[in-house]
Amino acid sequence: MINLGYTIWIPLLPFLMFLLLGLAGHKLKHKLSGLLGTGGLAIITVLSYITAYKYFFTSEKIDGAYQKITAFNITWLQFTDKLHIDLGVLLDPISVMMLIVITTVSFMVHIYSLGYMKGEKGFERYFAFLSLFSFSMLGLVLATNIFQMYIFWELVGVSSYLLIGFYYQKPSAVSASKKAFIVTRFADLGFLIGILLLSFNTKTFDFITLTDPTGTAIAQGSGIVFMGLSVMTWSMIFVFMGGIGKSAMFPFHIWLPDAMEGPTPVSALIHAATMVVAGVYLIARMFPIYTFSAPVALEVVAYVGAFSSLFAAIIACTQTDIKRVLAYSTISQIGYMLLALGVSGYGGYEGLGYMASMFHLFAHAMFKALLFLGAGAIIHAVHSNYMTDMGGLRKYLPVTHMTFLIACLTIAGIPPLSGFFSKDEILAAALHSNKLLFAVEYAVAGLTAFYMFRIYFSIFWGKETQYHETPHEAPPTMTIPLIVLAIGSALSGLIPFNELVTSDGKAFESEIELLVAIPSVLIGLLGIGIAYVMYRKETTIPEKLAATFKYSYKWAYNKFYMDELYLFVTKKIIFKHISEPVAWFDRHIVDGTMNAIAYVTQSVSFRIRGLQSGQLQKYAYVFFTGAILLAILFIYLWK
Amino acid sequence: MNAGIPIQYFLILAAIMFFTGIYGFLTRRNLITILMSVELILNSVNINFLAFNRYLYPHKLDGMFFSLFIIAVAAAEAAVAISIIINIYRRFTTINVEDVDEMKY
Amino acid sequence: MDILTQFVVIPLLTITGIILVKDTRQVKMVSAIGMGLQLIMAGILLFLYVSARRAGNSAEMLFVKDIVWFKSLNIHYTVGVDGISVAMICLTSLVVFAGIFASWEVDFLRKEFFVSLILLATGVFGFFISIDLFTMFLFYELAVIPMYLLIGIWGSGPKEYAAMKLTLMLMGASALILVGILGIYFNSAPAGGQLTFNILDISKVKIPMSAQYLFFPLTFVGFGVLGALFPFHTWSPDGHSSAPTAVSMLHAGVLMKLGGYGAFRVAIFLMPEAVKELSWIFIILTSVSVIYGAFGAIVQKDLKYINAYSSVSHCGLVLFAILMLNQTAMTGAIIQMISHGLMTALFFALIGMIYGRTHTRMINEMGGLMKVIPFLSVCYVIAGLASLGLPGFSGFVAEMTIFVGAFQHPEIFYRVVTVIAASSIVITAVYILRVVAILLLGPATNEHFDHFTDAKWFEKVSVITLICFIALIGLAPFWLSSMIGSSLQPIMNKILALNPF
Amino acid sequence: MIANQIMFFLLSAMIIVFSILTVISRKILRAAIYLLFVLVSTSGLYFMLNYQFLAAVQLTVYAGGIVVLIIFSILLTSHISQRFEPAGLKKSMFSAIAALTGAILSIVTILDYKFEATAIAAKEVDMRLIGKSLLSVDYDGYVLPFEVISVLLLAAMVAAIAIAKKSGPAKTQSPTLKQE
Repeated sequence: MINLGYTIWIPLLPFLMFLLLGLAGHKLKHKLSGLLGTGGLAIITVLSYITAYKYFFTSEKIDGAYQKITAFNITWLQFTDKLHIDLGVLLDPISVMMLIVITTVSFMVHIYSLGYMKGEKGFERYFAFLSLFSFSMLGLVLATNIFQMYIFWELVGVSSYLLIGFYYQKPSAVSASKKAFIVTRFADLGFLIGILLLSFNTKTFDFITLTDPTGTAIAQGSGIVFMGLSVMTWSMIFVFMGGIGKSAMFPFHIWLPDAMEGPTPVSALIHAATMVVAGVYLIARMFPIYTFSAPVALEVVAYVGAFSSLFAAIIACTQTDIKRVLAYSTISQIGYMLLALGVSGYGGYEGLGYMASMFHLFAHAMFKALLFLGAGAIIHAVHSNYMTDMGGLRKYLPVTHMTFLIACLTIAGIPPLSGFFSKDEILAAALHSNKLLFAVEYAVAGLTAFYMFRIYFSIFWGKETQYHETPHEAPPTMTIPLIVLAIGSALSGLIPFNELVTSDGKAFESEIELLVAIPSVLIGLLGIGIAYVMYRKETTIPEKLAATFKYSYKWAYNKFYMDELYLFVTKKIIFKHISEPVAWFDRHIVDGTMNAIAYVTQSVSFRIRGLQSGQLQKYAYVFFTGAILLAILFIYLWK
Repeated sequence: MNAGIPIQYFLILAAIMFFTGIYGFLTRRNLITILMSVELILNSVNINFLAFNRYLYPHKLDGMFFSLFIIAVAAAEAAVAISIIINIYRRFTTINVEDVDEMKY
Repeated sequence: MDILTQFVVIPLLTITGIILVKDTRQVKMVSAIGMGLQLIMAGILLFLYVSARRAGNSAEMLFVKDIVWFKSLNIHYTVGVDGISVAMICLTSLVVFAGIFASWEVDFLRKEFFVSLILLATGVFGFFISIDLFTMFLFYELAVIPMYLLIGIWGSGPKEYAAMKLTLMLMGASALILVGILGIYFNSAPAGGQLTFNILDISKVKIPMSAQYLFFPLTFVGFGVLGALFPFHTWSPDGHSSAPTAVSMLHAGVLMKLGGYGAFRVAIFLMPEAVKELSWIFIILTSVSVIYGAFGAIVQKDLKYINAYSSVSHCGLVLFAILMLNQTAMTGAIIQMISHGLMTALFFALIGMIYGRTHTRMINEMGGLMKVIPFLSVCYVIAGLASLGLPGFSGFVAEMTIFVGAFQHPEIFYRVVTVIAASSIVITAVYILRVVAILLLGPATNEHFDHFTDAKWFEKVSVITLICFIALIGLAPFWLSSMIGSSLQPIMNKILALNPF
Repeated sequence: MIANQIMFFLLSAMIIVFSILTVISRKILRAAIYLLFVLVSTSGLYFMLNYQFLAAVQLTVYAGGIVVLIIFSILLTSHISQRFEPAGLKKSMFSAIAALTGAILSIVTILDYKFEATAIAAKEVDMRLIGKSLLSVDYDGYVLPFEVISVLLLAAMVAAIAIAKKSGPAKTQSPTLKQE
């Protein structure tokens, strides 16, 4: 057994860094605090790579399968004998993979931020929050039990809240952060209910016990049926609700586009590469339960994923804010991952979807972070988020241009870049299980290529825009991460995921299915071609098209009015029709009752106080007649 | 001395005197006249005490002593009451009982 | 003198000291020293308690001291503590300590203010150490009465109205409690023998069911009023909004806990059979409290109202959990009491400090305070995050313990209600973030605010003390929950004997 | 009809008549004089009951002390010539009804009750006995009430002085005067 106890430092180090920067940050020099944060990340990145190496290449396999290793575990809070929250480190293929993803992207984002955030007020606060986020996200992926996951799930939520609202004097950022937190919080309620149901049925939180395909936890609880579905299915659907929220799937996707109010590196790290895939990770983590005890819930996962990916892709085609386009693209790609999980089986080639999903997660983290960071560099150069303000930037920003192009090609699924492999495997998995979803995914692949190249052409080609000040290439702290990530997204397709990250830990054979791959590449090229025609030069085709499909364009442009729907629900229903009546009820009915009691007492006392007139003779009269009446009563009547 | 006079005579007399005092107490407005009514009431009680003592328990002196103490208390009471009345008069320039109603509500 | 009695004696000595000093400036020093000493004593008590338990002392109550003071009714001055009381004492001394510093700038009738404040604290300490029902009730009254003066004299807004309302409602409640206590007393020896007020003795007998049916609701509602049980919570918004800072802190932080603690110690502990039968009524009421309080908080405009409703919600959760008759949920309830006590004290301290600068508590008249007074604002955000149950702070530990515990209930009704109560975490997030967004974030709206100074040293002492302990419980809850859990053994044994599930 | 009966009826008539006059007279000084007559007649009744000492006390304390006190206070507070407003009709009606009811009730009760005359020989009440009883601590002793009454008298004396004294804190308080 290899010693992996040091892995506890991987999440702890950023936490210490957070405390240091959070408590003493304002006393440090800006540069120093930035370097401290980045340095901490560098250390844990190295640690993660060492861990990955150790885990994948030196740890012993049993029966050809990677084992789940609990490298560290302490009981944090004891509920009952069986139920307790532990904090620990669980290493298995997906958590190690996530370690690589998170530390790499986070490290790149840290370096990038050194340049991007230079001179911003609250520089040290920014790095403190980034460290907090890294800590939470690492704690989430390394969780040994579902409750630890929930804890860090909340913590990533709050660090996302803090980072979205980083520019706290900007009202839009404030409301976006609020929205993000509350929407995900609502989803987390589902997660919590799911955990409660699960704990009631299986009496354990522990992942290893829960996900053991032959264990008792899966066998228990699947028997009880409620409203046509087993309780296990219900609990898994509730757990997935948490995933929907965090991964911004329909119908909880509305927070993600708004979250782009945060600094761009944050969007790259949290809202593209790491936190938003937590939902996918959650399903992958609980996968055995889904496939064995709650197949219906898994179907739900697949359909939610598929629908969201199509829905978001359509919206992405109409947006003009490049960060929003990327945000919808993220939703779409996460939909892909969920779909892949949803159609997957367990073990061997059946588990192709699982593997593909993780593969895509990995690749997506790289290229989407790259896209966001590229977008950040562009925004940094032109001080605008809108495509309409850009054009012809390829001359000014050569490095950004090249890396952005690589990323676009990757996401469009052009071989031999990584997106091609992962997408191809997802499509293959879908083909084997559900033709409808497969068809949807083809359409989404085309749309993806289209909208990505739409923004690519609009930004770097298109019309020659006049700028107030000539845009210039970003400093090396920003371009180096771009180049590293570009290499990563180009080459990560070569990683043999089918041997490393599989549903049951065992390697299996998978190869490119040409029947799936060739049409998908063609569709991607078709999308690029259309985008080329429409946006390579300044043309009027987009306007014409928009005019032709006026209503559908308008709906898509307004994101199918989901925001308005939510506003209606929150402002009109919750605020106007629940809270205000409650407050009114409380003040006027409940409190009114209390006041009424007081009022009645008071008015009665006002009435009867007239008896205390201060007139001595009246008192005497009453006293005297009373005495006489009593005398009569006792002498004559009380016989 | 009291031969031929039944005890009831004394008691009836005391009762009449008592209720006359009560009537005065209830109708008079002047505090001093109210005080006088009180004296009437006290006197009627004294008569009762003495009558009971004389007719029913002639071998004891309790009734007499009670009367004696009542007279003493009446004297004290009159002194205090009159000093209060004078004080009231000083403050309110009236000793009409209906105007002295500060102690209400 | 035994250690527990010192918790009553030290405040009384402090009061004497306050009365004796001539210079009013020394008053707060004396108070701070006295309450600091109290805090140290609480620490010593905690240490002694833990080491006694480590040493294997498994008595139900430790440091028991018994003095008869009214023989014919068998009323004793009996003190003793278990883990729960120790935790509550520590909470109280913390909050009082912080409260002293939060009222550092009280100028009007300063001496009288601190005397009343510490008198109130005396009552609370006495309440938590008593295990004789009558003495407990006596201290309860002692805690409630100074509140009237504190709000009525040093309050703001419609203070007389609020003080009167609060005191009348709490007095009404104490009438119910008194009837309940006497009822228990007269049924404390169903097999004949000496009647007793001693909780430990009463807990060993089974009070006849007919009496339990009558007196359980009486005591539970009586203490529930203090714990802001719907629909008897309306003193809370008015009272809190009118009370001066330290009083709000003490009231929400400690006095409301008297309700939960009393309901647990008297109503639940002595009459578990009736709880089993009648709990569904109160479960409904308390879950209404939880949701209703949270919804009520959403649209409020006054900061103190928001926290008052939030307290209704959180304290509802306490009462909700103790009714579950389940060790985990009850542990959660106690932790929630402590956690809410610290959080809400922190909230009210901060609100008082903000009010001291802006002279308004209406959130729509403020904005962008983060830029002006960053320290206080960051603390407010921390308090808010703690209140909405963020992991790493005490609120999360408490709420999760309650929810997990309550959800283990075998009957589906209780589990459904638990889910409903759990949904309050979302609503809590809504109102907390609403306040944070309007009050602290966004552009600075009022140029008059620009010259504000950030927290002074005494304000920092007050706030940091509370935050440290909130975070401490949040980060390392294990020792607290195990201390409380082991103290719940007696009642759990009683309940399990009643109905094993 | 024997002499003492005549005497009794005479005294009774005086008491009743002057009592009534006391409470209905509209001139206050006259009322006081009527009261004096009542008190004197009452002492006559005491003589008839053979309590000479008490009769003497009655004369000195009441007639000599209290009535004089009353007259002085009348002189301090009222005009002699002032005539009272007669009591309101309603008030006097109700008071009269109450008083009459009470009187009738008492008289009926007195007449109903059979008083049993005792055969025990009367005790001779002489000054020596009274003095001894007053200071005795025996079964028939009255030393305790005697002491109490003496304390009371002292207290009353102090109180009367204290209350009637002109200055004092009562003046300095903000007067809620009803000055017409």
